[in-house]
Amino acid sequence: MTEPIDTSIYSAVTAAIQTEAQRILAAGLVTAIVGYAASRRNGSTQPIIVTDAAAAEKLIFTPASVNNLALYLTKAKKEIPKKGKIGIVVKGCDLKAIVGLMGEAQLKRNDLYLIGVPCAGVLASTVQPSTALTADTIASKCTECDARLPSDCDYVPNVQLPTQPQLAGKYAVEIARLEALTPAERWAYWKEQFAKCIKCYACRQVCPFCFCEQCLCDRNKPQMVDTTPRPAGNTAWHIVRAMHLAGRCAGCAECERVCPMDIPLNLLNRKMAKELKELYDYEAGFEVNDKGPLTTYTDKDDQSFIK
Amino acid sequence: MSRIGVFICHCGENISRTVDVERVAQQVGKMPGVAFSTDYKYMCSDPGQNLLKKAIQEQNLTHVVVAACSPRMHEKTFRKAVEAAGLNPFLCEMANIREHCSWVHENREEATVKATEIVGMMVERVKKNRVLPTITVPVTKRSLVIGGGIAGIQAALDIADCGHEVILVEREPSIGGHMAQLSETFPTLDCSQCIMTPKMVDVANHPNIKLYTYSEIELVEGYIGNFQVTIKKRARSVDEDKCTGCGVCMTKCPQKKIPNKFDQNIGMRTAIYIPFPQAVPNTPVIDRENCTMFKTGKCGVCQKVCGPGAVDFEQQDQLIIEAVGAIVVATGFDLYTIDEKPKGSLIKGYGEFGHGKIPDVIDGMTFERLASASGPTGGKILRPSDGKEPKQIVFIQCIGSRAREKGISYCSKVCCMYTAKHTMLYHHKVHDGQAYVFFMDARTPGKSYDEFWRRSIEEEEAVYIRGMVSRLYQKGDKIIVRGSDIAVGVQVEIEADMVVLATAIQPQKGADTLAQKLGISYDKYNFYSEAHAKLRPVECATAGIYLAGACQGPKDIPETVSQASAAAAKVMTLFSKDLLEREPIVARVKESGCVGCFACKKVCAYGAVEEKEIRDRQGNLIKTVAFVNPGVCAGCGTCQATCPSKSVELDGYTDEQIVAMIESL
Amino acid sequence: MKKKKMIISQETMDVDFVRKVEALSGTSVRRCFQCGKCSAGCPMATFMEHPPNRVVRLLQLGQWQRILAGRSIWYCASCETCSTRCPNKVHLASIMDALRKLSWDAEGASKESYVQLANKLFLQNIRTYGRQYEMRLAAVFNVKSGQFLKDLMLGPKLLAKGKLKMFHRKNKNLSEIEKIFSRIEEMRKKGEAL
Amino acid sequence: MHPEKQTHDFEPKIIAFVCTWCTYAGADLAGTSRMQYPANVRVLKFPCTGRIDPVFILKAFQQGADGVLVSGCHPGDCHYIAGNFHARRRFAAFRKLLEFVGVDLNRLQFSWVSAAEGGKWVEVVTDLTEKVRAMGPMTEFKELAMEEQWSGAINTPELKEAYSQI
Amino acid sequence: MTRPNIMEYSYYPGCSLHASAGEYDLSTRELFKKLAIGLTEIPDWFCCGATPAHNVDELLSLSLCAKNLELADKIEGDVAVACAACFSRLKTTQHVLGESDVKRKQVEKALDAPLKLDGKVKHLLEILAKDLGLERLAAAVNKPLTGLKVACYYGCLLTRPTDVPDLDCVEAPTIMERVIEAVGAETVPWTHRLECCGANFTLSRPGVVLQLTHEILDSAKAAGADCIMVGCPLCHGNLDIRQKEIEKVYQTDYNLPVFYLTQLVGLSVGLGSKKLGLDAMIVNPTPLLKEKKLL
Repeated sequence: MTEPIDTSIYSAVTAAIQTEAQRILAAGLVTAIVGYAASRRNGSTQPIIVTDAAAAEKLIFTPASVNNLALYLTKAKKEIPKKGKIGIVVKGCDLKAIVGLMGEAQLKRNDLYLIGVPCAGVLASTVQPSTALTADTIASKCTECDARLPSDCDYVPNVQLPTQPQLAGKYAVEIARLEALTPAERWAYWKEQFAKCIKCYACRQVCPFCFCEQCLCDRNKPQMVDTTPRPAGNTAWHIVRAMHLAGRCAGCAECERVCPMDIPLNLLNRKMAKELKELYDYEAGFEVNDKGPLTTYTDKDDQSFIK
Repeated sequence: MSRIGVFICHCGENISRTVDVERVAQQVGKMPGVAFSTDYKYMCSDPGQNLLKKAIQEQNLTHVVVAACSPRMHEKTFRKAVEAAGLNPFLCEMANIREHCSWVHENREEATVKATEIVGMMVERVKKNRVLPTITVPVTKRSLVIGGGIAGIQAALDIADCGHEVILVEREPSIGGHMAQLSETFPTLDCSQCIMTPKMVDVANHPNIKLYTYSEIELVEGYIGNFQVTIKKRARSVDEDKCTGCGVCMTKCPQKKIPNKFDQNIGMRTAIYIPFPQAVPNTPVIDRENCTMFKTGKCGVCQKVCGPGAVDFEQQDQLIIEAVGAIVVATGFDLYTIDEKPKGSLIKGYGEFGHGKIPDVIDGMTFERLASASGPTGGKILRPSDGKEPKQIVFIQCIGSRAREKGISYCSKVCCMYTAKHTMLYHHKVHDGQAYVFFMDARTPGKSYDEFWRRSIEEEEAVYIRGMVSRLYQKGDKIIVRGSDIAVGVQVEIEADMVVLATAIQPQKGADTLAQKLGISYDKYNFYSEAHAKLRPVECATAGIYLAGACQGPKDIPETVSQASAAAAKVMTLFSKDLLEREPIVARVKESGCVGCFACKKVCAYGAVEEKEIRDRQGNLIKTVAFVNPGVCAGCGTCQATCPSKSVELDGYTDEQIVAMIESL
Repeated sequence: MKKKKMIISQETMDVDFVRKVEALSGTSVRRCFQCGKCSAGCPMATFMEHPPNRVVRLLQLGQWQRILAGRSIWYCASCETCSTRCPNKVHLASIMDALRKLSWDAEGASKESYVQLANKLFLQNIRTYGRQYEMRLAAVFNVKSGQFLKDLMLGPKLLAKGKLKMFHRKNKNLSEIEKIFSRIEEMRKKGEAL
Repeated sequence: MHPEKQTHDFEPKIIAFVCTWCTYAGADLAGTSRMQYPANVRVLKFPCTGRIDPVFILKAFQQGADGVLVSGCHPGDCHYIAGNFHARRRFAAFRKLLEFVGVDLNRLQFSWVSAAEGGKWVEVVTDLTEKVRAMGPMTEFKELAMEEQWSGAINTPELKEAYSQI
Repeated sequence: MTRPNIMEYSYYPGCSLHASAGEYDLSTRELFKKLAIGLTEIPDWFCCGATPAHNVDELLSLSLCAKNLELADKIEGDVAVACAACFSRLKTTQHVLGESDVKRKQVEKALDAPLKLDGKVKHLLEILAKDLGLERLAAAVNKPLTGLKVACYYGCLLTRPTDVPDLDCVEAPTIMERVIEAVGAETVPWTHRLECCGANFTLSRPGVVLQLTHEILDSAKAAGADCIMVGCPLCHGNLDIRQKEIEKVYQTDYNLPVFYLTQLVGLSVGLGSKKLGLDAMIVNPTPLLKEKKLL
């Protein structure tokens, strides 16, 4: 299964991003652009905020461009200018987060200039950034990607996406495996996973949707969730987190990427997405919705579980 | 540190028979924070309440738990007693150890343990209770009535008679609505205008009613007791103060062939016109689309002949702002037409009946105008196409109604009765004619209604055919009606001279737009939704707005009048106090935590959540947060359960109180 | 026909049969409120002993035997006027299709209709030739129905106008059509399809 | 007249979250009708099922509940127009989440009980109590609460050795 | 027309066009050639099953149509259909299989192949009125049918059922009128445009057919039509072939030539009698066409 994945378009994409960035910065269409730049470690990238047309050449796109930059528009926006439009380089998965944030009044389309990236996939967090992209090294989320070509962007480089090898959806497979287990076996699985948690809250920090000023789990009047990194509190935290993201998370999988303890966090999110799709035919991130699946209802919703 | 008083009621023997009340009192007395714990035979009796009051004062209690019956029974009683003793009533809670314990369990030990736990749970809860001041909202004692048909007129007169000012807004040049168009009314066959016009005159002359005709609602702001309404008063081109209503302008107007909407477009009117002779106000209006002066700039005959100089071509639309405390919506209905509808529309027309292009296929309202003594034919039933008297007339019921294929699945409620009336009117006017009615079910519940329908068959000789019509088409000067009689099981064909369709009742055009302005909910057909189908049928979920008449659903005249009076009574109830008091169980936003995702706003069924901008001293926008209007909030708490950061909290049911209860168990 | 009294009970109302009709036709029988518009517009109603609305009524009562014993379903022209005009979106034409399909195996169903014979020959023609062979269809029908002289007048005229072809093209992929027929038969045998 | 109480090895703790307008009133009706049901249930009153946060259910389990009941007005009967509709979606999702992390959904019951359905209240409570009783105590959350931090890792032989050397 | 073929269709003639309705097939091919619209006959198409198949065996009917759609999928362009019955069946199949998972699975099994149902099925009328457009059609006319009064006969299946063909309004369609008026003819309003001719019973119960067709012909004649235009070989069969018989049985005289729409439109763009197969018509149209100076 080490089938290589064609990422030859990335150089053309990089060039196109640079040209477009230079154009819009020079023309004053945007005051800054959030994108990826090469990092010190071999092959790795890091987020960069470019405010000068001359610096546009720093922008790149590679299989190591893993971050969801949407974060820099909301929670981590200290470094971006307060005035004017902001340009941002987005993969399809990142765009879904932006779309979700628009639906929750956190972002306005008019304030953004979206540079969409045709994406063949990025690397998993477990491999070195210089590794070649193959069916083995690709991030799990990319195996289930349905938005390789972001839509409704202001600019998308005109390149032909190469055809992809058929990849088995890693989350779908894992969800199916867990669903086939007994509740006790599932409990054992998650107990072990949650036990690893050190409550570093990196998952919360990196999630574009955890934008609350004060997290419910940090409150102590009342203390809804035990804050110490012990099994009980850990379990509660992860359940609350999954519930709060249900119907909103579109699967950028940043939580899972940054988790130092390798807890399969996105698995919970994907499971909830799957259920909401089945229950209410709702998929997050495809269009700006006024209401999510859990802030609306119909009088015909399923109630087979209610006596 | 709280000093909680706990009072365990025996309820005679109702509780003490299965619960060892003394033991409960003893056990609970040991709980931290409990300063006083006792049991008593009847807590709700006067001595019981006095015991409570005395204890509060003597023991210096800060919170009270009464363990007795269901709070649904006596919560108000004990909160009042607590208030009389000088404590905030919301610092008192009840523990239900009767309905939920002593009455449903027989084992004394088990019941006693459970009762102790229930009381303990309420003790933990009451510790977290906060002082909640009763919410008061000032009430502007003026009301707005939207729609000047029989519903609006009745509501306006009732409110005005009680001494409160009413603003009555009507879209058309005259009030009167559909009832003014009718010839006779069922089940008594009294002339509609004879009973309607006196009411219209009453409105015009009432000192407490301010009438805006030819006007529409532009904007509604505010909430119960405190609405600001912007009304757009369209230019009449005639000065209402100067006009004497002499009508010379109309006799001289050269444009005489404009179809009159009031007469269902079969009668004609002039460009400066009043829709019908008894119009209120009796002030003409210039229809600018058809007026020669407005079209070409030349004419002005009306202006020249007007003695008082009332005609004013320069008049402009006006915006008027009125402050009111309550709104009655009475916008009424409109009739469905069988015309071809735009592609993709929810409602479909009847191609099989010729899409409304056969001239002698008319609707019920047109028949009313034909039958009306003041109508375009002077009360003679004549065909629109050639003015001949129809000798074979076919009535078809349920056109559009009860036809989900056409997009409407409800029953329009009044058609069975008015069709029966039509057959009678027809029989009275065309003695040698024959009326046929195609129907599915005759729905005639109502006082003297079924008798009325039977009369049309038994005495007025209408032939009722149980079955529907599949197709209508013109053949020569006849209309071929192809139907079936399902009782006999045969196809029926009638060569009719005229066909009258009992078309469905739909809400007025633009009902949805008005609902959005008012912030009230409506169903998929645009009928306005009442707050509760059974118990609050005249109130909207949005506080301070009430419904009257067919805008809420198909209704006949008596029902409409009843609902209008009921709506007026609701308005008067609201106006009976200067301040609107309500329980302070409402949601509040903690602005520091709110990030403005407005999930709360999305789930609020009452539209109580508003957006509020927070600015620094220089006026720069810091953030936009949610704000719950306490006058509008109903206190369900759905917002809090939805808020991810719990930055909105429902007083009386805070997370702290609930978690305290869970943790006590 | 002498009308038998209808005994109505849970036993005599064959709900299972009605469910089959509903599954095959994809339409609900219960929706009908007997307005009679279908019968009013049906071009064939005068030929039927049970007009269309009554066919639905009998189904609502689970009395399919009464329908199938008669000729109503075989006089339906499939013009879909009923379905088009039904105020309740009851697809009556599909219900008729379903009833004809179910009459194959139903006890006491009317079997002798010419329409059934014509249908049968039509389908046989497809199975054998892939397409219709009108000349053969007409000829065999006349022979089988014992009406040797029917439409005799028309024949020569049509031949002269080139409207009846004595020979016709056979499809090259006839085996495929045979497979479709046999797969469907197989599915029915296994109970995978109605 | 008073029958001897049946003795059981295990008395489950059942916590019920109910809305005040329908289910609480239904439970009151069961009382005024003197119906009998197991004494295991503790009722928490809410204005509306719309107010019930999934965290409360979690908290109840953590607090030692063996079964949780959530009950409110039938669809269309909500005193607050749509609170129960929102709750229906919220809990439809939440129960799927709990199921996925391994909570046996037999311990979590949802129901519509109207103010007129005293009998249904008794039935729902009795059924849940007996079902949970048969399942035995809900140990999962209790065990979590008992465990020290890093529980998974403590079991590795390396760490055990390291600990024993301290 | 100087433009190259800009429109390409796969062509499903249906059984009748290869037999009794040969002139419909012929005139269609000639007309489309003249209008520079490409038609490629689907190789080895099968009978759609028509009414008899769905009458007694819906699954078979769906399978046959699905098979034809699969065959059509191999050819570029939307599917052009001449016969109203075939058109209705193919569209119904797409609709039913799109709605019902159960039925789709059954048909997949019967075909032993994945279904290809996306191709757009279009009646010739749709192609002329919508794809080509009335303006371009009118521009191609060199012999306008001035003075010819046409009764447009839709029959029952062209616009039905409501939720399937989106050809035109189900109850009050005008597409035939629009097409034929675009080429210069007059149309008459008449009452039986959408009544069923009973084609299903042509073979089995000709008596029924005679009665229904008689009413239709009566109505057209009463409306003052010179001729009838149809878009369905089955309607044509009853109205044209049986016309003399009806005249005899009902003791009337119609003498109403029944044209296929492609014949009349073909006439207007200058195609001759041979290319339109006018000699195959039972009711001789020559006197009428000569009178109107169209031949």
